[in-house]
Order: sequence, then structure tokens, then C-alpha cells
Amino acid sequence: MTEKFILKTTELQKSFSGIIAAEDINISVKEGEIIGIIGANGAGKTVFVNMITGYLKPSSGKIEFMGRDITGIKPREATHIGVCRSFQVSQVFMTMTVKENLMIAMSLAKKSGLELLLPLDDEKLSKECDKILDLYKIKNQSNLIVSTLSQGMRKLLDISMAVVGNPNVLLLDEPTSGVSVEEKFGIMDIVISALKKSGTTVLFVEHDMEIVERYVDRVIAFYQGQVICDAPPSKALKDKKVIKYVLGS
Amino acid sequence: MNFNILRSWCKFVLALCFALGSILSISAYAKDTIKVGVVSFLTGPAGGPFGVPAKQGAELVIDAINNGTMPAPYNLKGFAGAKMNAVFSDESGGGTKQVALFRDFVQKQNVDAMIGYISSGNCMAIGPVADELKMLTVFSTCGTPRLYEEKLRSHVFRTQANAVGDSLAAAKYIADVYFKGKITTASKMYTGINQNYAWGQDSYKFFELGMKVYMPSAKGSSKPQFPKLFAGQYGSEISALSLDKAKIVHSSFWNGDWEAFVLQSMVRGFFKQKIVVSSVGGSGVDSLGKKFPDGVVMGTRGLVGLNVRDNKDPMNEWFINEYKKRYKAWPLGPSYQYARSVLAYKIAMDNARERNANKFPSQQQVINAMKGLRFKSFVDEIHFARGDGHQAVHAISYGVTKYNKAKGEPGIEKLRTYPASCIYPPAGVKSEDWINNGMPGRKCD
Amino acid sequence: MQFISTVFLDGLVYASYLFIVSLGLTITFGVMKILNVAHGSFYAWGAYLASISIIYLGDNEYNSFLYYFAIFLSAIIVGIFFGFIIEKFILRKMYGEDIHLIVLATFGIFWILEDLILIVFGVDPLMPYYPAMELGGIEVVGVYQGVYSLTLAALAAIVAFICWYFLNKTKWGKLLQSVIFDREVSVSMGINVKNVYLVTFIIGGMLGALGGAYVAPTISVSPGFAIDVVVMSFAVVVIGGMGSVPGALIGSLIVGMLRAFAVHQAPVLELFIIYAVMAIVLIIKPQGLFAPPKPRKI
Amino acid sequence: MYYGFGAYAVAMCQKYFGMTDIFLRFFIAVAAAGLLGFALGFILRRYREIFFAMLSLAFSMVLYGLLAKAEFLGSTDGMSISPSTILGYELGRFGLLYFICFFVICAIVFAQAYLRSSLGHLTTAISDNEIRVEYLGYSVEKAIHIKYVISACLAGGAGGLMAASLGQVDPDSMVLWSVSGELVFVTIMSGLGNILAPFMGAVLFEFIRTYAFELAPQAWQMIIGGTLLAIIFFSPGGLWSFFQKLNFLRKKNND
Repeated sequence: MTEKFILKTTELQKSFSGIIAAEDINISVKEGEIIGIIGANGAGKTVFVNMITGYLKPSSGKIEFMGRDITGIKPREATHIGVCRSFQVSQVFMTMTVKENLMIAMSLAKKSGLELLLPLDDEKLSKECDKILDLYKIKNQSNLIVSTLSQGMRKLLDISMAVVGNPNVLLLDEPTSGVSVEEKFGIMDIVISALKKSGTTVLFVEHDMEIVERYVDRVIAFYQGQVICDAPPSKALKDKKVIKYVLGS
Repeated sequence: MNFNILRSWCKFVLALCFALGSILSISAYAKDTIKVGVVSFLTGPAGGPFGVPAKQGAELVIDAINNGTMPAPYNLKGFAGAKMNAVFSDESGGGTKQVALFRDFVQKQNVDAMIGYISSGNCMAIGPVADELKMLTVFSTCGTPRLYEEKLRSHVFRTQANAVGDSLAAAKYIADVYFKGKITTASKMYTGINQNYAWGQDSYKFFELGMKVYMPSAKGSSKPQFPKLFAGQYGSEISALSLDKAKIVHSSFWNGDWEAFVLQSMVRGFFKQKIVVSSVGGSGVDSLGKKFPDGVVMGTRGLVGLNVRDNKDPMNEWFINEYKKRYKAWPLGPSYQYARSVLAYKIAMDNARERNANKFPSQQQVINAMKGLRFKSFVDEIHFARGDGHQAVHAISYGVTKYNKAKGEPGIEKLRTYPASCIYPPAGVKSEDWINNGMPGRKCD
Repeated sequence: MQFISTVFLDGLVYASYLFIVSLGLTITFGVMKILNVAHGSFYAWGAYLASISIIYLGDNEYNSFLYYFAIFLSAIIVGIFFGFIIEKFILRKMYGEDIHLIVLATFGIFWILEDLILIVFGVDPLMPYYPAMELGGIEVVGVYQGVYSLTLAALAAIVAFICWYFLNKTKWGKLLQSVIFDREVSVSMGINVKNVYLVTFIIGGMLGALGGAYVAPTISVSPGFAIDVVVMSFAVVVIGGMGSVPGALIGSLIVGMLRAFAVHQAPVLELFIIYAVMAIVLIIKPQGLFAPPKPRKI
Repeated sequence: MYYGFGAYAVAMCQKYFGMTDIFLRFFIAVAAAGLLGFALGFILRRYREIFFAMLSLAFSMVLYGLLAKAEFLGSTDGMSISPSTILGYELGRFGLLYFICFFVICAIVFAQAYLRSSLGHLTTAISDNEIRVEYLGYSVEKAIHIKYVISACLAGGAGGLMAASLGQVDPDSMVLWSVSGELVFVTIMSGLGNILAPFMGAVLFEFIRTYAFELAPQAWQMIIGGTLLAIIFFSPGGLWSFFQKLNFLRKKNND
């Protein structure tokens, strides 16, 4: 049975000097699934994402990826095996242009060792880069410095940088936070359609229930470090506990 | 972190600049004025007690020569008839920086000669460069014997005899004056505190070697101290020396280090327990005045400064009077040493001009005239007798400090003078070999 | 026994001196996050001002109590005067800039003040030996020690105590600690950080100047003597933990004792050993032995 | 520090192996500094900002402590270096000039290539956002290490050439922290962003220093310190940003 799951966590736990941030998390993810992670602030969503992508080391428990134990690996190793992520606050290179951002991401994904000493801006890479920029609809901004962009644009760039490595599992941490209402659905449409095309497994943390309802196959709800619900959206959003602790009414 | 990469560029450029400088240099041909760089410590801890008196000594003599007011036989106006335009420069900052400045003097400012340098480290650094650039350079004060014993120099002269004599004279003085009659084993032991660079290391090394010859029964301590130049605080070193059984303490400290050492050790009764032999501590005697401890064996590196204050030689009296008139202070050792270098240059210039049928001499002619030159300076006789006629030797005197209550001035007693033939090896013999062979042929009377 | 006690005393005296100087440095760093190279200038100016006043007092044979008064007064004057000028007109304009840039600015200030000394006081060394001479020496386990140097240890102890009391027992101290801990939060709590910075910088400067003023009677005060002090107190602060008061204490004790031991046993290693310890501490515990806690920012 | 290390490498090789060939000298300096940088890089790459600076300082002071006290390394006096040769022939000043130019050009080409490469761009990326670089799958520490070794090599080469051109090395003017301070000063003065910037900065620095030294031998530090402050205040981007502004204005006028 295990082989069918691309990502699986067992009894995952994390505590910060006595305070428990995540407890008994058992989640299995199938390939190609799109999962929404919901929960109030401080419920442990980001901690969960951070543990899987190696930013935090779990206090105990196990994370398996394609049957391999990846508990406590380093972020860059996670990236190498195909677990990539975006960030709640977009983590991009602020003083560089959009294109340079993506070019770096791409060259790191494609080249290794001494190849990295070759010039960054070769034509092949540049063309590929344009394609992706096109896909994420930020091609018009490609020569702007990132710090001048809107939050939405930065989010897109952030996600596109996470995608260039062709990940097996992509974790998006609040892809629409800080993004204006008008931009929100546009972004998600772009992202999800692009990802569906490549068949990537996606986990994303989200506050906005409209988005969750619209895009995900399955919802995982967190409350005080524990998973309180794991079900398809139609069911999960009507769950009593979810309504009480997550939706807050 | 970008700095790391970029900074290296800067130095490439620097190197480039120097190289460019050499293209632009054209050798000057002045007749009625000559330009000479005079380098001494103007800043830093060595400025007050050494560099500035040195500069003043040079200034005084240069002005006197330019105006023809030196006493006879040096009252002929000018340097081979030309007036000297002296450019004073600061010696601090380390050998590498001094080399850079030296190149600047030679290649950009087109000086006719260079005079000066106090620190042995700087002399060692400048020596090879002076030869490379073919620039007549007269060192005034530095004392490391390595300068000529490692290699002969073509363009470098030194009016100051090297540290070998200072150290040997110190050892001989100790043997002659202190090691008389019955002495305990402990008081026959000696140690030292010297700065950790050429001058300090050499000074102690030759003191030790000298003691072995003059007092074969005396023993050296296993832990002589070598603090860093300009360290300033010697609390621990003084304790270590106090704990050491050795009674004799040799020190070649100079500049602010010496004064700091005296101050710090004085309050700790150090001078009552130990016999301190200082080869160059004259400057501290004046600045501390009546506080300066009596009974310190003091050398002044030649017949200069403190040890010749009462000398009645007319040249000496002229120098002391003029100096006191102009600068309101006694001339110190370095004042004499710089004045001697200027004098040597003048005499060589004048002689070269004479030999050149009264025409202005070329640099090579001056060098030829200076080679092996023997002349009388303020008290002593300077003879370029070593290092193929480039390194001077002269007599060295030691005395014991004794405050002169009647005059209200520091004074010196039990003065003994050792002629050059007593404390320097014959020409062509390495000092170390000579001493190890028991100093054959030395004449001390 | 004699050896141990002598090494201990030597180390203690040197450590006390380092402590006073590096305390100022570490406080400045702790509060303002500025590595102040110009700290050496405070030291030098303190020493010079104390020197000329002591020489004046000594030459005119005033009461010897006045020497100490002059030392403390010079430290306070130098601290306030230069501290005020440097903080108010230079550093204040730079907060928030790149940390390296600020270090360089203090480097520039150091250069300027260094030459200003030459212009104001000249190149002649000053030797304000009167207080040290007056107290003379006493024999401790067979070795003469300068009494004046030993009082340095007492001074260091007093300074350490005052500092501890101030930081832990007074309202002002608490305020300062909160600024050290988290500047942003302190601002939002309504603390006038600007004033705290100014006062801190002045106090740090005073301590540096006090170190210089107090050792002046045992040294020959001459231009350029402050550079080694800056580097040495950097070493102390780094070993102890930048911005930590107990760190400065422990750091200076370590450096002082090590140096004393090296001088007695292996003079060649004297310089090397201090920096080697500094490097080792940095490798094992980069924040230093007693680094102040850092707020967690997520 | 690497600057000094390169210089000392040249001096040591001459002292113990009698090596004076300019090519050998240069490569020895580069290699020695590179090796040292490689070794220390393992430790230093874990640190950032002020800790990086402090640790570098500590290392350079350890080196200084060794050099200043060890007699066989010339202690405080340093060592002198004989003129360079090429294949046994002595190089004159001009010869040396050509070779230095040659090495400078090599270095410029190399540095330009590095800055254009992915790895070079990664530097900016790392200073912008380390987390992202890690999540792109590249080790930040490794990138810093590589960069560190490269800069160590460059500095070492510069030191070697400087030693060969001056004919003297000593710890005070090669290894002491204030030397590094001067180099950083030149960098600040030049501004970042172009290889030519430090070039101009260095020329200007030497210019100011030479003249300050001549005009006011007792106050030259003050002039330099004042210049430094003025630059930090009025042109924080250094000279280069000043030129960029000029360019910008010119373009504006043309439009």
C-alpha cells in the first residue's frame, strides 16, 4: 500500500522549547492530488510545510517520500529529490529582475558542478525561461526589478521559481495571501492549470475557503498542531469541528 | 563579501601605479639646489623621543651648511656649492609602506639623495631598493649588522656603526665596571628585554656573545623577553624578569617603549634589584628628569647625546648651543646621528666637486668620494671602514646615570669610551665569526 | 607558588585594564549594534587629557587626591564631548545603513581623531607618572608589584559592580536591556531609542576614555598607542560575546591570564595565543561565550 | 590577509627555493592564498555579516601574531625580495609593468567571466535571499566557499605582485587589520557594480594619499578619514554610482 503514496508522514511531531507546534500528524498523499491545508493562525500549517521541506527538523516521527525516509533532510536535498515549495511571504531576489530570478532558478535546476561557471545568459536557457514567464503571465514584467512589482506578481514569480525544477511534490504556502482580491483567482487559475498539465502533486496552505473549494481534491484541517479533519472539500467544509475551529463561526 | 573580490583589484591597480610612476620619472639635473629626502618618525610612538629630535638635528645642520655658518672646517657654503632643499617625511607605517614612499621620492620627486631612517626594519627594507633604483642613501640611526653582512651595498651608506659595537661595549662595560672582586653566581647571570625585530634581536644576540667572551663564567637566562615593538604595557614582562634570577638585564628598548618600561619597572623597585644596561635609552633620561633612576648603565650609540653633554669640543659646543637656542632642548642621540649623516653627505659632495675640477659632481662621483671617507664629526671620528667602505665605525661610550643635583639636570658618571678597533671586527670579517673566535686582534686602549 | 601568584597578578592587572576598555565597546555594540573602531580614540583622548592635567597638577605639586579627580573628570569630559559629537552628527544619520559602512565610518573617525591628537598635543610623549610614583610598589610573594597597577583591579571591580547594579536594579538599566533585546519592540513601547543610543554611546566612550586615563600614569602617552588597544579589546569582546557585560569580564580575564602565562612561559607565543583563542571561540561558539539572547523573529 | 599571505608566499619561496620567476611567483601566491582560503573557507562559510568579518579578523590576527613573532619569517622586519626574473632573465621595471598588466588583464577576464556565470549571479541572489537559494537546490555555503576561494586567490595574486613590485614584505603593512581596512575603504569609495570601479577608486585613493602625505605629513590620516566620511555621507554608492548618475543625466538630456 505504501508505494502508492508519494508522500506519507507518520506520527510527525514538533515542539519548540516545550511548546508543541505539531503533534501526531499522519498524512498520506497520492500522486497528482491537489490538497488544501487549512487552519487558523498558529494551527501548525506552516510548521508542517516547513518540516516536509526540511526547514525545520521534526522532534519525532517520520516523513517518507516515494517510499524513502526523508526525515530531517536539508532544504536543498528536498529540492533535489523533487519536493519544492513557495513561501507565505514571497522569497525572491529583490534587487534582480524577474528574468534574472528565473534564470538563476533554472540554471541551478539544470546545471551542476563546473557548468555553473558558464555564462548565465545563454540563448537556450533564455528561451525556456521566456516560455515559463509566458505560462505564468509575467513576461511583460520580465525586465523589471522585483522590488517594484506588486505582491501578486511576486507570488507568481515565487511559485514559478519553485516549479522550474519540475518537482514531484509542490508545497505552496498561502499562495494568495497579501494578494489583492482581483488578482487572487487569476493567480490560482494560472498556477493550478499549469500544474495540472504537468501532473504535479500540490499541497497548498490557504485561508480563503472559496479558493479551497474551487481547486482542491482534498482538505486537511489543522487545529493546535493536530489534524482535525482530512476529507474532500464538500465534506470537510461542513464538518462541525472545522466550522468551529477553522472557519470560526 | 563583495569586498573580497574587489579589494584585490585595488592592489593590482596600486602595483600598476608604481610601475607607471617609473615610466614618468626623468632624472633631474640641478646645479644650484639639490633636493634631498629626509625620513624620520614624525608620528607614532617613536616620533617624540626619536624622530622629531632627529629631524631637528638635520634641519639645524642643513640650514647652517646652506648659510655657511657651520664652524670650521665645514664652513664652506652649501653642498658642493648647491643649496639643499630638504623634504621631510614620516617613517612610520612599516617597511613596505616606506619602500613605496622611497620609490615615490626617487621616481616622482627626483631627489638627489636620501638621508635618514631610524628603524632597523626600515633600513633592511630600503637597502635593496636603494641599490635597485641606484639612489645614494645615507642611513643615520638604524643599527642592524645584517644590512652589510648579508650583502654589500653599492649605493647605501651608514654613518651609524652597527649594533654589534653597542652590544659588545655594553658587555665589556659590565665586565670592566661591575664584575670586579667577589661576585655571587646569581649576579653573574644576565637576561634581556628587547623588542622583537632586527634591532632588538641582534642587540641581545651580540650582547650574549660578548658576555661569553668577556665573562666566560657568566650565564645567560633561558627566558629573555622579546615583546612586540610598541607594545606599551610590560607588567607581565617585568614580573617575569623579576622572577628570573639573573641580575643583569640588557635592553635595547628605544622610543616610547623604553620610557614606558622605565616607568612601569621603576615603581616596582626593579632598578634596585637589577642592573639594567640600556644601549640606547638616552631619551628617557631627559623626559623623566630627576625621576629617572640612578645607576642605569647607559649607552648612546656613539659619542653623542647624553654622554657628550660636557664635552668641550668646539663643534660639539656649537651644536649644543645652536640646538638649545633653536629648539629649547638638549640635542639627543638621534639629533647628532642625523646631523652626522648630513655632514657626511656635505663632505663627500665637496670632495667630489674638488676632484671633478670644481664642477658639480655626478652621483657616482659622490659615492666614490664617500667610500672609505674618514671625517671628524661633532665629537668622534666617523670612518667608513667596513662594508667595502660604506659602513661607518666609531667609538662607543657607556656610563652610569646619576642625577646632577647641583645643576638640576640628569647626568652621567663613570664614563668609558671604547674605540672602534675594540668592538668591531676587522673589515671583511663577519661579526659573529669574529666574536666566536674570541675577537682576535682587538685593541681596546 | 610564587610563579602562580605572579602570573595571576599580572593577568589580573592586564585583565582589569582590558575589561574597562572593552566594557565600553561591548555596551556600545550591545545597544547600538555598532562596532566602534573609534573606541580607540576615546581611549587615546582620555589618556592625553588625563596626562596633561596630571602633569600640570604634579608639576605644581597639588594634593595627590586631585590626580584621581583629574582622571575621572577627563574620562567624563572626553566621553561626553566626543560621544555627543560623533553620535549626534555622524552615527545618528547612519542607523539602518549597512553594518560594514558604519564600521568604516567609525574607522574614518578614528583616523581623524588620531591626527587631531598630533595637532592638539604634538608628538612629544607625555609621562604623567606622578600617581604611579607616589603609590610606589609593594612586595607580593617575593615580587615587587606597582600599587597603582593593582588599584586598577579595584577600579575594574567597582566598574563591574556599578554596571551590574545599573543594568539589573535600576529602571534605566531595564530600559536599556529591553533596547538591547529588541529595538523595534522598544520603539513601539514608546521608549525614546534615540536618547538611549546617545546616552549609551557617551557611556561607552567614557569607559574607553577611563581605561586610557587610568593607565596613562604607567605608560608613555604618545601618538598612535591606541591601535593595539582597539584590536585587543575586539578580541576580548568577541571571546566574551558581543554586547554581553559578563562576557567582557570573562573575556578579559581569559585574555589577561593567557597573555601573562604566555609571557612567563613562552614569550614567542604571546600575540598568537590571544588571537588563536579568539578564533577558536568564534569557531565553536560564534556568538561568543556569553552572547545576549536574541529575539526570535519568524 | 590573503594579500599578505600571497606576498609572504613569494618571499618564502625566494628564501628557501630561490624562486624569482615572475610566473612562478604569481602562481605560487595565487595557489597559496587559494589553499588557505579553501581550508579556512570550511569554517568561515558558516558565518555571515559581522561574525564573518570578526572571524576573518581573528584569522588574520593569528597570522599576524605568527609573522610578527617568528624570527625565521623575519618577524616585524619582514623580508626583502629580489627583482623578478623570467626564464632566468632579469625583468626591468618596464618588464614588470608589462607582466603586471598582463596578469591584471587575465584577472579581469576571469572575474568578468565569473560575474557573468550562474555562480556569479548567485552571489547577488544569496545576499538577497539565502532561503530561496537553498530551496532552489544549491548550497549557499558552497557558493560562499567558492567565492571566498576565488577572492582569496585574487587577493593572494595581488599580494604576490605587490611583493614582487615593491621588493619588500612585512607584517605591519601586509597583514595588519588596518590594511584590510584600507582596501575596504577603496571598495567603498569606488562603489560596487563594475570591475572598473575599484580600478578608479584605487587610483584616486593613491592620489589622495600621496598628496595628503606630501602636503601634511602629520595629518594625512585625517585627510583620508575625512574623505571616507564624506564619501559615506554624500555618495554612499561610491564613485561608480556618481558616474552612473552622470550617465543617467546625459541620457535624460539626450531624450
